[in-house]
Amino acid sequence: MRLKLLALGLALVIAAPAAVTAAQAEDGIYIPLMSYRTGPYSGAGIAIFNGMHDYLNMLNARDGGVGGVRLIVEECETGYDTKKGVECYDATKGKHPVVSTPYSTGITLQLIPKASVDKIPVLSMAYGLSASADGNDFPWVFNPPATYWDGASAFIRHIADVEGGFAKLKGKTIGLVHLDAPYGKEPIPLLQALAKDYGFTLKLYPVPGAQMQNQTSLWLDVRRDRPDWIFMQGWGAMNPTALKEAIKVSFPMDHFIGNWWAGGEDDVRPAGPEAKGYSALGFSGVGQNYPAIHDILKYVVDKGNTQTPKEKVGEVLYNRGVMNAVLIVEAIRGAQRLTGKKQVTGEDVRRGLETLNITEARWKELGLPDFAAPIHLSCADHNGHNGIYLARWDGTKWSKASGWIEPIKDKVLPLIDSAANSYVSANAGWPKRSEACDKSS
Amino acid sequence: MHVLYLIFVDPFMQMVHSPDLLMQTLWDGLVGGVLYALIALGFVLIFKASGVFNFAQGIMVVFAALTLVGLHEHGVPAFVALGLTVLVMLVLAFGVERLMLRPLVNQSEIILFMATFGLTYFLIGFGQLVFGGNPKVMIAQDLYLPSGAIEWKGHFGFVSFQKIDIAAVIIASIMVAVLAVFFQRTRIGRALRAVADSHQAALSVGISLEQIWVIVWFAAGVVALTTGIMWGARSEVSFSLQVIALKALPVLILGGFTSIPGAIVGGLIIGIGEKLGEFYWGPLLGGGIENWLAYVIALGFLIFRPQGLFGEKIIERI
Amino acid sequence: MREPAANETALGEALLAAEDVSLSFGGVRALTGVSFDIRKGEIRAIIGPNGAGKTSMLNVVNGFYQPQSGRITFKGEVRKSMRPYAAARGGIARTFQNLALFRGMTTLDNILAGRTLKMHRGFFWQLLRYGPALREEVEHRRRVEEIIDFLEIAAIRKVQVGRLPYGLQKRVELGRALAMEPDLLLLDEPMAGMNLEEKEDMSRFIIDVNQQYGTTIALIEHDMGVVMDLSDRVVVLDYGRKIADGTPDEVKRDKDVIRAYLGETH
Amino acid sequence: MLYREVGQYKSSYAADMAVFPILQDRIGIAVILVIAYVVFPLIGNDFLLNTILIPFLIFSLAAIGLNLLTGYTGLLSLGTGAFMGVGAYACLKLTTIFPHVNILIWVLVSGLFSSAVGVLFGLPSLRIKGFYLAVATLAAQFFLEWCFIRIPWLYNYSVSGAIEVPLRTFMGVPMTGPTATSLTRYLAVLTIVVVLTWVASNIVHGRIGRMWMSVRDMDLAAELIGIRLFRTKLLAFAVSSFYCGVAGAMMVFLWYGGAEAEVFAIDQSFLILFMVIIGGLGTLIGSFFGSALIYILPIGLRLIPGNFGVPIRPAAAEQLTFVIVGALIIVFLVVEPNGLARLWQIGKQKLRVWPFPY
Repeated sequence: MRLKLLALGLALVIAAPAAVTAAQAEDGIYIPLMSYRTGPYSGAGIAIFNGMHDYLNMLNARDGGVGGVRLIVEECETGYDTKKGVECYDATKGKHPVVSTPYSTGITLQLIPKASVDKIPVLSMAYGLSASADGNDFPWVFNPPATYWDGASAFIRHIADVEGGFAKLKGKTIGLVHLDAPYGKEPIPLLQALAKDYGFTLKLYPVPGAQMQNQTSLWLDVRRDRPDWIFMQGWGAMNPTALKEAIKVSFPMDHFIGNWWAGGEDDVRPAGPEAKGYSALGFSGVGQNYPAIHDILKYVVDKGNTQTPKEKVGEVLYNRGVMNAVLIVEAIRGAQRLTGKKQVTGEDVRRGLETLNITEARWKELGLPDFAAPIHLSCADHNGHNGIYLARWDGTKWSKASGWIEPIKDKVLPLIDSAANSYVSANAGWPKRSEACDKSS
Repeated sequence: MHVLYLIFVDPFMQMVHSPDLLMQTLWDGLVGGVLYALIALGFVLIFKASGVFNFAQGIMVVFAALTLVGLHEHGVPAFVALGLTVLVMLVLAFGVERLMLRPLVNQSEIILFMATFGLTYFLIGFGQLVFGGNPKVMIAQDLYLPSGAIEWKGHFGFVSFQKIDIAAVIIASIMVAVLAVFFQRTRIGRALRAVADSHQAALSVGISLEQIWVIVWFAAGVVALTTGIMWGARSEVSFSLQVIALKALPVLILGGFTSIPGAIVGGLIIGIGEKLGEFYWGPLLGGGIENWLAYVIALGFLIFRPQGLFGEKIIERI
Repeated sequence: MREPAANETALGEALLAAEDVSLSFGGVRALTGVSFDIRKGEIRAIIGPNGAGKTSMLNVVNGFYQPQSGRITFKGEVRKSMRPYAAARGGIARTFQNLALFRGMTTLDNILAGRTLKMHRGFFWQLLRYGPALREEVEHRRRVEEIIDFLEIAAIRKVQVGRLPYGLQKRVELGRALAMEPDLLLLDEPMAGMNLEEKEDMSRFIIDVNQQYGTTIALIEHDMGVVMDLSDRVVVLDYGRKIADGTPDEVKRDKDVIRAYLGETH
Repeated sequence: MLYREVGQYKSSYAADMAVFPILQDRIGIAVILVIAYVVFPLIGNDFLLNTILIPFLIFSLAAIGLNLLTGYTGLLSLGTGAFMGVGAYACLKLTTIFPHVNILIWVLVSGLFSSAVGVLFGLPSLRIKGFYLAVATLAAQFFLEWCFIRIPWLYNYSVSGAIEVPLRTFMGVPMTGPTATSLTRYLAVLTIVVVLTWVASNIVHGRIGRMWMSVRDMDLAAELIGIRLFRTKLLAFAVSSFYCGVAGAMMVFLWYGGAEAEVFAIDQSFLILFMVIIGGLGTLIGSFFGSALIYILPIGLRLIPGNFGVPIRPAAAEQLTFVIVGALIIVFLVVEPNGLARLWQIGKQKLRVWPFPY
């Protein structure tokens, strides 16, 4: 009995991975989604991957794919765990994916070095390594439409507007509540530089990963220091807890602004109506009022081809997933145009991404008018440093509360440059860019 | 010199200068401590009666809260859901006894400890499978838990007491009192204590170990549910809560594995200690020390008193 | 009754002397002002009713308990108390009333563990298990095999001791103590729970150890017959006090002993 | 009756004390080594090498490290992840400061740093035991994790706050960094694991191993045969942390190629503890079994439904994996509390008398 168990166990262990290598090749463009519908950050993950999944499936249903080729969408569950992410990457690599979307800074960092070797571009939409915006050093990595530094600088520009000019920032205290992890610490160098330039004081309030739901003492610090503004680089369960604590110390909500990963419905809902007035950065539209989203409802949701409940369509993170899918699809279209092939490869899609140009008119064509700021990438600029807007929570839903705010590019770009340089020098032997540059269409 | 000032003088000056912040810190520490104590209480109940170091206590907190909210999401009225959840915890206790403890009887402590790891994994997967993995909002209003705050203003500033925190402290106190009465006054309670003293002795006076195990695991489940509701109402119901549950370990170290008063006092010491430490001394180290401070407090304590606060001095015999 | 003549001349000066030793736990007194000595080459018995403090006395001798007062002279060196490591180093070995074997290890490993103090090859040779370290292992293995032959436990060499019957475990424990090549061997009820045949075997081993290796032995035993047969001198404890000390014959006749001990048990 | 020792006589104690006294075992080991060194590199694709074998070997080494401490010396540790982290960060610093020294040397040396830290956090073992000590190691876990995040010097002030693995070559062949192939990394990992496993086996079969096991089985008796408990425990902490440190350094440099501090979080400690317990406390081979079961099985579970055409959502598969692994842990403990290694022994015993039932 015991032996049979052991034998069974071992057979399972050996047989399973062997079976993978015999992965079936299907006709179509293969897009693996590294999703996380489980684990501590599943709240955000579920919405994002629903959005991506539904948009891509909608194209399959409405247009029969992209350029006549079906999209094969497959999810691989990472649980936001780096180990499983790398495993997913290796497991799907054999099926010739055209792009990888790791959706976790940890996994992105793993994939950046592999991208050029395996010829699969990494599209980390507004997350990952800020320095990878530099296309000369990172030809295979793309992080449009904005980096965290763009986000933080847009926040500063916004408060300067509210306060009445950059000069008014002098003497102000600005707090940064951030997850105590690489992602959370990302805006620090930029804010420090800006603090020096504009004469405000930057106070840091780190939230250790294990303390996400236990922030009481940190908010007491806030109560003691009374910063004028707070910017939150938060994630997952940290956000609702922070909001509740902020309410507790009666920090004014209209002076509390989150970055784009602290602006989902699930982030604010637990805090209840008192969170009214809190705002967060965003770069993709909210709500169902776009033709493309209607198409999703029509072709996918109403047909029951999805896990998304109807009322969740159009939520902030859902729409962000849609936007991510649009970027992928537009890159594929670009690649098809550039190569004349229908069945494109990762290398082609890299070229497609490098020539990505979604104008205002194009957004409209796509059925997403004014959904996001125009995105224009180039060989040198893999990010675009696009406009960001402010969404405000009115107690029940998010709505756009500002026009497009330009990042403070002249502060961000030098930082990107030096960060890219230091990455390259730390990674001795980092390959020089050898990829040719295509003309943008 | 300046460093010494920052360590030994400045924090105390701050305490004197803004007593409102000090009082707020103490209150928040107290509430945090009460919740740690509740988790530790679950550990102690089980350890006392079955000698199992139940690593799954933390996940039981999440699982219970998730079941409650999940049932409510499926349209079950709040109080019915509450009752059903209690029932689920009872089923869980039965399952644990039948499928885990009984086959593992007489195994070494570490094997039982590992088995509770297995239980942890199982509950994480099972909970998400049934109710979905996304974080949920505790149904505080439906359970008539208060929200909002009472602010106590004085000429020195203000102290804010969240109503939910006050409720947490009161409910925790009631819970402890009920448990104490249960242990001291009822027949089952006395049987439980007999088991704690000696399994053989308990067997010889005709107490069924199996029943006792079911009862303590059920009691620990109810404690977990209470903790889950309270903590869930303070932030949200999600699996990241389990890391905080680990904080119960230093609490146990301070209080001893078998002492209910120890769990409470230990919880308060850890809760208040880490808040004071983080608030007044944390900035010196750049903050975020709350993550390990509790463990270091416990460690320092252990070196001087290895048997815990309320544990008896261990005389080793050979 | 053992022939005393052969040993009388061999009995030398005291190997170990305890003077006025008192020990208490919290408020409970385990030993009060106990003095006695163990002479080189003798078999010394410690007897007394349950709870008389016999095991506590052995625990004091090999340093497991530190007495509150009194002093201990071992090999001419006077100290307030012993420490376990110093005792082992000084050549005191020990078996236990309730067995203290390394249950997860084989018989061979248990006895080899007894040779730890005699093995000196350093850490880095141990990593390689080659050259000097291997030669040392082999050499000690040879010594251990002698002990295994002596105790007639060759058949259970590679069995985990936790799975052995009680009598054999007792023997392995004796083997482990012997492997230390002690000057003083403390045996705490070596025959407890044994049947007659096993007791006879064990008695034979004890006498052989004493005579072949010249090891001094102190033993606690309840079986009066065994005690009277084996020992050269007997010390009697009762309620933590010494009530008699002398040859088996003297002790047997002692009024206090009869009242306190023999009278009750017989 | 393929597996039997009858007729194999030993003429010296040295032969009898060999780690594999039976001929068939020696042949078995040789076959495994040939498969590992020749067959896998020939047939292996990236998935097999990079996703299965490299991590399997690294986890096995970490499990051996923890097993030396928990299985052999009886000291429960929940800080394995942090000790692995110490190795990884030490390796990064060493290769940054001395870039010209072979990276594999630094991988091994970084284990020494981990040792030192391990000894430091092993100091409380002087006074405390059992679960209490486990909590002390939790203090190490959380404190070190905090250090990895808070001390920018440790990650070379990189903006991402993560370890970025530079390219290092050995005789012109890239060993680490993006251009190092799975095969080179696999061979490097394999060699280190084989050598260190051999060393671990030497240690546990010799005097030190006996001292550790004595402390584990009955510390008071161990003291009375002249084993200095404190030193022995600290040695166990040192050697164990060395193994964990090397495993951690390999994990980042030869597997991930870059990592955040989160990789060394408490989950990692638990995972390795599972491996040790499921594999079998106090056995080296069990560490390999445990690592295979805990690491590879979930991968298999995730892949099976897709390959057999069973429609199951990946998230549900992931949750099911948790359920199954959790249930498996309990089932294994119920069926064989001494772990897979014990099953292996029973299997060998069966083979010995095969085809007769007894």
